[in-house]
Amino acid sequence: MSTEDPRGPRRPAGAPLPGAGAGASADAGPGGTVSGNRALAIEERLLFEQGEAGRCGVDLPEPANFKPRIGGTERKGAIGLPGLSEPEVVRHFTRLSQKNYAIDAGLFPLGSCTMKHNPRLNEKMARLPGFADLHPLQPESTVQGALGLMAALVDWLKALTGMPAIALPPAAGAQGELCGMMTIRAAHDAGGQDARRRVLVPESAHGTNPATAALCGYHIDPIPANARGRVDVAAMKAKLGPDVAALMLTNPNTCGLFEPDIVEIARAIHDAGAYFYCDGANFNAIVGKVRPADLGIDVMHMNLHKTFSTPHGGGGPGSGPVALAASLAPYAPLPWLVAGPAGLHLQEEATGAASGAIGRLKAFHGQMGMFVRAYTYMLSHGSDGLRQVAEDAVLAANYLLASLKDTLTPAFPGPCMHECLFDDEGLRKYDVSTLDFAKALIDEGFHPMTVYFPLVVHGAMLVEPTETEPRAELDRFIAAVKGLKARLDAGGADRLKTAPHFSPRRRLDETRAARQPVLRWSPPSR
Amino acid sequence: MSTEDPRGPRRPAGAPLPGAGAGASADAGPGGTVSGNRALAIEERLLFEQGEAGRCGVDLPEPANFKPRIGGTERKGAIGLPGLSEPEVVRHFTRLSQKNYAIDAGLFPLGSCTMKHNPRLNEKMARLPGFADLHPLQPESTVQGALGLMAALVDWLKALTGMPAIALPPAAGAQGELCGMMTIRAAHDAGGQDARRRVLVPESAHGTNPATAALCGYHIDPIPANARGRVDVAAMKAKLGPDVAALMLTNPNTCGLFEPDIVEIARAIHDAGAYFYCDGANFNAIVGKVRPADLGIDVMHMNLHKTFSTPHGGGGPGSGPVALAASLAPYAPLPWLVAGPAGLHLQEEATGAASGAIGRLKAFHGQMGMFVRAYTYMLSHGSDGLRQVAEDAVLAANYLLASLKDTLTPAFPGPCMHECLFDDEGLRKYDVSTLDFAKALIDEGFHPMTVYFPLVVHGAMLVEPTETEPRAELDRFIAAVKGLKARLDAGGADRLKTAPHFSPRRRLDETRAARQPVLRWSPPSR
Amino acid sequence: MRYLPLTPDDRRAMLAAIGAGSVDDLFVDVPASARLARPVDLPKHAGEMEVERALRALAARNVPAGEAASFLGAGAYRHFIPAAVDHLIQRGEFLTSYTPYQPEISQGTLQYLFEFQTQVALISGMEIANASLYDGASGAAEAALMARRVTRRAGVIASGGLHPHWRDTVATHLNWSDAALTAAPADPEGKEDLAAMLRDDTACVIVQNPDVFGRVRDLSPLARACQSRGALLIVCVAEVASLGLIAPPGDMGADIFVGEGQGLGPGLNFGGPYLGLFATRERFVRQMPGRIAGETVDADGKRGWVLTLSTREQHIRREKATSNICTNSGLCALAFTIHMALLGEEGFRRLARINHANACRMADRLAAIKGVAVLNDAFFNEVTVRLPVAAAPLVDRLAGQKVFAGVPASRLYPGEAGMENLLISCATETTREDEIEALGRALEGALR
Amino acid sequence: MRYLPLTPDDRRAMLAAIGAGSVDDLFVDVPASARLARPVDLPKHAGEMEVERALRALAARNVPAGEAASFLGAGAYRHFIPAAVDHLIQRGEFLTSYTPYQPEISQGTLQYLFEFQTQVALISGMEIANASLYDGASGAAEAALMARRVTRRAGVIASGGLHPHWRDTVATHLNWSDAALTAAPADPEGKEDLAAMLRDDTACVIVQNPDVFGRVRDLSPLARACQSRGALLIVCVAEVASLGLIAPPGDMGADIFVGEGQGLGPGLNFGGPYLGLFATRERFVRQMPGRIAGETVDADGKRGWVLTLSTREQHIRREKATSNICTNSGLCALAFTIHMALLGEEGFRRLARINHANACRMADRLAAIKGVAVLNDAFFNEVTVRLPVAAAPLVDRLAGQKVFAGVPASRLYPGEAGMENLLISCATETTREDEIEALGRALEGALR
Ligand SMILES: Cc1ncc(COP(=O)(O)O)c(C=O)c1O
Ligand SMILES: Cc1ncc(COP(=O)(O)O)c(C=O)c1O
Repeated sequence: MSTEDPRGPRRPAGAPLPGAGAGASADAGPGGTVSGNRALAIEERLLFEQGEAGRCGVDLPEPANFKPRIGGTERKGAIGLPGLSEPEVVRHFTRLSQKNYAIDAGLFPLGSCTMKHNPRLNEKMARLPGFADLHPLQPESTVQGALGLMAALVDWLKALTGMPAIALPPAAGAQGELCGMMTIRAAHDAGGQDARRRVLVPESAHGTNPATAALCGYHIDPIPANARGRVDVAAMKAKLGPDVAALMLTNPNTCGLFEPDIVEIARAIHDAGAYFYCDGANFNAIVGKVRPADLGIDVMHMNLHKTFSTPHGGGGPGSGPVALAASLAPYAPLPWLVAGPAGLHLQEEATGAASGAIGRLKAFHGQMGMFVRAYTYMLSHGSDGLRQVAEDAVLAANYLLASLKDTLTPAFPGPCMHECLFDDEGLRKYDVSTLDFAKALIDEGFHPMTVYFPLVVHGAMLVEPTETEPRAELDRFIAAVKGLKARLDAGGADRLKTAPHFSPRRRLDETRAARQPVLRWSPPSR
Repeated sequence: MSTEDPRGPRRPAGAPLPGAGAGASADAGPGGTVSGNRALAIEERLLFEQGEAGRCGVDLPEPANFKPRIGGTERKGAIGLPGLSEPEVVRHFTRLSQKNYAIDAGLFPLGSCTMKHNPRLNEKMARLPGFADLHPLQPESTVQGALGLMAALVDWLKALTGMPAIALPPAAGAQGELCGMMTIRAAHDAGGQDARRRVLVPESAHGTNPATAALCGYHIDPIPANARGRVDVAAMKAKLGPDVAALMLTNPNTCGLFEPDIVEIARAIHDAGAYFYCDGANFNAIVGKVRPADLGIDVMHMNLHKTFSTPHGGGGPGSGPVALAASLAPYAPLPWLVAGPAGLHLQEEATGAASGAIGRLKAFHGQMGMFVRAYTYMLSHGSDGLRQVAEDAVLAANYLLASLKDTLTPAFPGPCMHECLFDDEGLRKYDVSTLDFAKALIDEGFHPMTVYFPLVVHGAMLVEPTETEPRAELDRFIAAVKGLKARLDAGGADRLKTAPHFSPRRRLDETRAARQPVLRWSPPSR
Repeated sequence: MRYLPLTPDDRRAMLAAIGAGSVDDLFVDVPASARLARPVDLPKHAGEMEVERALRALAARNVPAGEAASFLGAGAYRHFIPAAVDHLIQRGEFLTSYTPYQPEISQGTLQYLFEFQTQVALISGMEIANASLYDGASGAAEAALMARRVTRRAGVIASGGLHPHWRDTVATHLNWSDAALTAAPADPEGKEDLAAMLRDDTACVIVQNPDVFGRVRDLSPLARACQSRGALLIVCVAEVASLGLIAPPGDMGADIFVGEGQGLGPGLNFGGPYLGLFATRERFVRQMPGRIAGETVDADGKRGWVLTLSTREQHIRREKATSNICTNSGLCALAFTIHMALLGEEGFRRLARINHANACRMADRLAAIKGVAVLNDAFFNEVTVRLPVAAAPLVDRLAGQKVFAGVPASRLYPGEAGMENLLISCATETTREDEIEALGRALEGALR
Repeated sequence: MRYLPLTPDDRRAMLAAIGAGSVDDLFVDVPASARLARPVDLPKHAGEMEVERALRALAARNVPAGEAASFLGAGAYRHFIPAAVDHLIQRGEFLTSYTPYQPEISQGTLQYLFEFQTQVALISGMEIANASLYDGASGAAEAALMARRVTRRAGVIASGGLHPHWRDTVATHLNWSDAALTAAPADPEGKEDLAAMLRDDTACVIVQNPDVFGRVRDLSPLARACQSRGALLIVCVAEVASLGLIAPPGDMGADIFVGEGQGLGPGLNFGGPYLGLFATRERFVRQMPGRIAGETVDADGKRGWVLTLSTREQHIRREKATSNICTNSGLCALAFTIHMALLGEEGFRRLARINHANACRMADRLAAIKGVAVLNDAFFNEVTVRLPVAAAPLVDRLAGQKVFAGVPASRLYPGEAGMENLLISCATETTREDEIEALGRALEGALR
C-alpha cells in the first residue's frame, strides 16, 4: 500500500455521473433528461466517488493522551475509505434500494427459492435486546430464554419432520447439506464402512448437492430422470452397491414434483446399506402434510429462509437446520443443546454422548436471529396454519400451471407441487429464448421465475408463487404472460429480445464482466 | 346506510387496473407494456378495490359468549371495509411509497419548509417504550423522565430564543401562531386594551398568519414590501395606531431575507402599544446566531418539524412551541409544566400564576413524540452544531443564488438567508411558466422548489436547500437548472410545458378535481 | 458533525463562488447588536451513543403503560398495533416527504389520504371526510366553528359528557369570537337533557359517544331535535375502536363527526401526536376545515389524486379560510390507514367485540368489590365507578404496585364537586385476565 | 390466517380452474401411508399480540449484554451501531429481495456488494474480496481449502493463537479430505514459532491477529518465511475494528485475509447471523470461494453491476466448484457497508483508537488488582489475565451482579490444562469508565 491518499484526485463536484456513462447522451437528447435521472429513478455513484476528507457520518470523541500499546504494529498510510455524512449515507442506500425488486413490491416467483412474505412481527421480535443483544459466550444462567427458544424450535422441527434429532448450527442450506453428509460419512466410518465413497445425485439436483458431497470426499454418480421428471428408479437401483454411501434427493424435486416412488427408493437405499439424504429446500410444499420421517428419509436440511419465512436479504443470511434419524443423531455437530442440572446447556466438547460429533461448522451455535424469526412464524401459523401453507402453495402453483399450460409449454403434466416447470419449446418458434421472456416479464412489473434450472429441461422456467400471493396477483401474472405471448404472435419478438426497457439498467453485459473482471473500485490514478 | 355490502359487485380478479385508465392503451402499444407497469414502477389499485370477504390481516380470537351491554346501540349492516391479508397490505403501502419523492431520495428544496435530513436516531429514541408507551394521564410519579425531557426542551428553546417562557402544547406552526396571538389578545384584554383589533401582516406572509389573526377576532391590515423585499418601514409606521394589536412578521421573511430594520420596527410597534409577533418558521437561518429576544420580539412560534428536524411525514404531524416574553408568559396555554414538591407537575387548571392562561389548545400537553426527536436532535448538534446549521443553511442558499443568478432571475439581490427567491421573468420569453419549470425539475430527479409563494413576487420560485445537502447535490441541481435553461434556449420549451414525463403520473388535472369532487371511494353500484 | 455534509473545503469554495469573505458577511442584514459572537451556553455536540444514553436515562425514569396493568383511557387508548404499521410508516418515502404539493411525485401520499378519507367516512357513517386534523379536541373546536359558518348562528352547546379537555379546547377557540358556549355540567349519571337546551340561535350541540364516563347512548332522538331546530349535531368519538360495535354517528343522524384516531394509529405517545378525524355531509364540504385529497386524471388520462378544494384553505383564502390549519397529522393518518387495512371489516368489528368483552369482565370484577359501584349500564370499553374513598390518592398509591387503576375524575375536573370518588377505568384487547384480577385485588387491598 | 391471502372462495375457484376436486387431489403423488390426516400435534395459529407476548417472555429470561457491564469478546464484539444502519437494512427492497440473479432489477444489491468488496479490500490491504461468507470461522476453513487448491499441498498449520472454535471449524471441514491439519498448542504467552513448523508440503499457515488471547503481532517475518517455503499465509481477524489501528494483513504479507465482520455489521445476535469477510490476491481469484459482484455496462452503455466469475460456483461447476456456498450473509454485509460508510476513514480509525484506549484503561485497572496479572504486552481491545483462582466459577458468580467479567479461557478450551485461571476480557467504545470500575471492584470483592 502506498502512503498517499489512494482515492486519488477528487471528481469535481457536479461532474456527470459515471453511471450516466456513454448512454447518457441518449438521456440528454430531446426525449430524455439533462441529468440522466428519470423523475423518481435517480442515478447514484459509488460511495468512493462521493467521499470527502473532513466529513464523517459519526461523531466520536478523540481519546485523550492516546498512547498505543500495540507493539509497533500501527497501520501506515491512509486506508482510502470515503468520508460521508449521515444524510448522504441514508440517501445513497435509499437510492440503491430503489433499484431493487422485492417481494414487498410484487410477485417474486423464483422457483426453488420460496419467496414468501416476510412478516414484520418476525423482524421486531428478532430485534428485542433479549435476543439481539446477547453475546454467544455469556454465562448460561443469563441466556436461558434464548436456549429455551432454540429448544422450542427443535421441538417444532421434530414434530414437523417426525425425526428424533435436530442440528441447529448450519448457517444455510448448503451448510445443512454439508452437516448432513458429514454425519453420513461419520456414521459409515464409525461402522467400518469407510469404503463407501459414491453418492448418487439426480441430474436435476441443485448445484449445492454435488458440491457438498465432493467436500465430504465423495464421488458423485449422477442418476437420470425419467420422462415424468422423477428419479428413474430402475436406473437408480442399478447403481446401488457396496460402495454407495448415500442418495441425495430433493423432494419435492427441483421440477416441482413429488417423488411417488420415494418409499420404494428409501427401501432400496437402506437395503444397500446406504443413507437417504433429502434436500429439504422444497419443504414448503409438504410442511404439515407429510413428515419426511414417514417417507424413509434419514437426514434432511430445511431452509428457515424459505419454508419458515426468514428474509432472504438480497442473498442471505440463512439458516439450515438438519433433521436426523436416530442412526445419524450421534454425529450431530457441536455444540449440542442439552438439558443439564442448571438448565439448558450448550455442550461444546465431543465427549460423552457427543463423542461421535462431526465437530464444529462455524464459530458459534447457530443463526439465532433466524431462529427467532422462524419460531415467531411457527407460533403465528400454528400446526393448522402451516398445513394450510403447504396446501395454498401447492394450489397456487397448480393454478398457474393450469392457467398457463396452453400459453407456455409445461415440462411435465400436473399436478405439480409448490412450483411448476415450463420449458422453452413454446418460445422457440419465435426465436425467443427463456432469458428474453424473463427479461420481458421485468418490464411488466414482475420478478422473473427461475430460469435454466433445473438443467434437465431445455430453457427451464421454474415458477414458485408461494402461498402468500393473492389470487389477483397470480391473475395479473397470468395476464402478463399471455399478453407477452400475444405480442409474440403479433410479431413483436424484437421487443422481448431487447427487454427490459424500463428497469434501472437494460440488459447487462455479463461476458464483459467475466472477461475483464473489475471486482472493486480503485482510485482513478491506479 | 343500507344493510347490504356497500362494496358492491367485486371486480373480477386480474381485471385491468383502474389506474391504467384511458391512457393504458398507450402503455399497451408496441412501445409500452401489456400490464401498464413499467418494471419497478407498478400500478396499484385502491384498498377498496382489492378487498375480499373472508380475508383479514389480523388474527383476533372471537370472544366467547359475547353479550353486548351497549344499550341497544349496535351497529347495523356492513361497514364496507375491505378485507386484506398482511402480505397484501405490506405490498400496497410499499408500492404507494414508491410513488413518492422524499428527502431520503434527493434534494427537496421546498422554500419555507426546511426539508432537512431527519436523523434516524431521533426515530429510534421516539419509539423507546419509556416515551412512546406512556399514557398522558398516568400518575405523575411514573412519568418524571418524560416531564424532565419536556423541561429540558424548554431550557434549550429558552437559551436559543433568549425568551423567558416556552409554551409546548401547540400541535404545529399554525397552532403556535394561534397560541401566540391569543396570548396577545388576552394581554390586551387584561390591560383594558380590548379595542385593539387590527393586526398588521405583510403581504408576503404565509397564509396561516392572516388566517390565525382572523380566528382571534382580528382584522388584517396588509403592509406592503419595499423594493428590496423587506417591510416598508415608513408604510408600516403609518399604519400604527391605538387600535393596532400586533404586527405579525416572519423573520427571516418569506423572501428569504432578514429584516435589517427589525430593531426599529420592534421599537415602533412597542411605542404604539402593540406586540411584535414573529413567525419563526424560518428560525433555521439564525438558530444559534441570533436570539429573537435580542431583536425585540415578544412572541414567536418555532416549527420543530422544520428547524429541529422532526419529519414532515407527508404533511404532519408537527409541533409548534411558542417562546413568550415576560409580558405574555402569564397567558400561556394549559397545561403548564411546573416544578412541584413531588417533582415536575402539569398544572391543568387556570389558577394561581396560571389564572390568566388562554385555556387549552388540544386534548393533551403537546406533541411528545416530536419533543423526543427535537431534543435528540439538539443534544446531537449541541450549541456549536446548531450555530453551524444556520451558517451552512445560509451558505448553501447563497451558493445557489450566486450560481443561478444568471440563469434564473433573482427577485432580490443577495445575500439571502437560508432560501433564495427567483421570479419568472427569465422564463417568460420562452412562454414557459414557473409551474412548467418546476415540473421539468421533477423529471430531472429533484423535488421542485416552492412555487407561487410568496405572493409578492411574480411566478415565485423559493429555493431552500438546508444545511444537510452535500455540495455535490447542490451542484447537480445547478447543472439541471442550467441544462433546462439551455434546453429552452435550444427551442425545447414544449418539453417543459408537457413535463413531467417520467413520474408515476403526468400532470394532473386539478381543475377537474375541484369541479367534480370525488373525495372518497364509493362502491361501483352507488 | 455527522449530519452536516459541508467540509471546510466546501465552505471555502462556496464562499468564493458567492464572492463573500466569510459566512458572517452573509449575515450583514442582522443588526450587529443582535449577532451572537459565540454559541449559546448549552452543551456542545455529542455522539450518537452518548445521546442515546442520555435519552435512555430519561426514558428509564418513566413506567411504560405496558409494564403496568393499565386501565387508563379517558381520551387516550392503548391498543395493540401490528408491527407492519410502524415498519411501513418508517419508509423514507413516507416519513421524509412533505405535504403533497407536487402530485406527480406524491401519488403515494395522496392515494393513502384518499383511502384514509374513505375509511373515516365508512366507519363514521358520514358522506365525506378530510385528510386529518391535529387531534380530536381541536377537531371539536373546528367543528363548532364550522357549525357557526354553516348555520350563521352563535350558540354552541356542549354536553356534560364531553371530555372536559375537549370542552375546554372548544372554549379556547370560541373565546375570541361572538360565539356563546353553554357547557352542560359534568354528567356522570347520564341524566342531562340536551334537547331541552336548544335555542333558536343554537348553531350546534356537541356530544360525545361513548361519553367521557364511558356511557353509550343512542343519539338519534337528539339528532331529530337538533334538526327540527336547525342546529347541527356534532358527535365526538374519543375511542375510535368503539365504531366497530356501536352504531356510527352518521346512522344516528350526526351532521359532523369528530374522532380521535390515536388508538388505532400513532399510539399513546404521552399525549401526542394524535389524529383528528373529521367527517360531515357532502353539502357542507366547502365549510369543512383541513386538507382533502380528491380523484382526477393525468395528462395521459390515468387516474390519480391531488389535494383539492383548497379555496377553503389558508394558503389560498388567507383570513377568509375555513381554518388556519396547515401541517396536520399526515403520518398518523397513514398509521391509521394501514392498521384499518389490516383489520378490515372482520378485524375491526371483532376488535371492538374483544374490547367490550374485556370491559364487561373488568366491570363485573369492579362491581364485585365491596363499596364499589359501577355507574354505567351501557358502555363500550370504559366505565366509571364510585369508590368509597377519594380516587386520586388511591390511584397514585396503586401506581407503586404497577397497577394504573384508571383516571380519577377529579384529574379531569379539578376542584369540581362530586368528582372525588369517581374513577374512570378502561379495558382494551391488550388487557389480560390476570391484569383485571390484579386490579380487583389491588383495589380490594387498598379499600380494606 | 393473516399471512394467507387466499379465501375459501379463491380456493374453490382455483380448484375449478385446475379441474381438481379438492386440494388433496393435488397431493396424489404422496404415498397414502405418509399423508397426515390432520395437523401435527402442535399449538394452533395465534394472533400477533399473543405471539409477541410469548417471545417477550422468552426474551425476558435473558440478560442482554447492554444491561450488564460486559467485557465479553473472544470472537464476538459488542459495538455501537448507528440507528441509520438498522433502519436502512429493513427497507423492503433490501430485506425481501433475493440473490441478485436478475441484475437489471437488482442494481441496489449489486452496487452495495461491489462497495462492500471494495471496503473489505481496503481495510484488509488486499487486492480483491468476495461478497461475504457465513462467518469468520467457516471462512477460515474455506481459506484452508483454497490454499490447498492453490498450492496443491496437503499440510495446514494452525497457530495456537487461532480461536479454538475457528480451529475446530477448519478441522471439521478438512477432516474428509487428505489434508493434514497440525494445530499448534494454545499459546497464551505468545511464544510459538510457526516458521519453524513449516514443511515442504505445507499449503498454508493460519494465524489470527489479534490472537484469541488479545495479543497483537507483526506477522511480516512469518509472511516472509511462508513465502520462501511456498506456503500461503492466512491471516484471520476476529475483531474487524482492530483494522482501524493495526497494520492490515495485506501490509504484513498475507495471501488470504479472513475476517469476522459481526461487530460492525449485524451485531451480537447470540452467535449468528455473522459476517465472513474474505479477501486475497487478484491472481488467486479463480480459486476464491463465494459470490463476487463485478462491474460491467448495460445495453445502453451505462455502468452497472452483475454477479460474475460464477464458473467458480456450485450452480455452474457443481462438484468441481471452489465451495458449496450459495446463500451467504448478504444483509449482514449491507449492514457492514452502511456502517463503514458512516465511519469513513476518520471514524473507522478513531473508533479503533477509542477501543484501544478503553482497553488500556481496563488492562490497567485489572493489573492493579492484587494477584491478577495481565499477560499481553501488545493488544488491541482485549487482554488475557491470570487470576489467582479459577475463572469460570468467578465469571458465573459475577454475572449475578450484572458484571460479565470476560470469557474464561476454560470455556474455549474445555478440559485443557493451564487454562483454568485465565480470563479473556475486552473493552470497546461502548465500555464506560464506571463499568471498568465496577469490574475492578467486583473482581477485588470476589478475590478478597
Ligand atoms: C434445492 C436447493 N437445495 C439447496 C439450496 C441451497 O440452500 P442455501 O442457499 O441456503 O445454501 C437451494 C437454494 O437455493 C435449493 O434451491
Ligand atoms: C412561514 C410559515 N409560517 C407558518 C407555517 C405554518 O406551519 P405549520 O404548517 O406547522 O402549521 C409555515 C409552514 O409551511 C410557514 O412556512
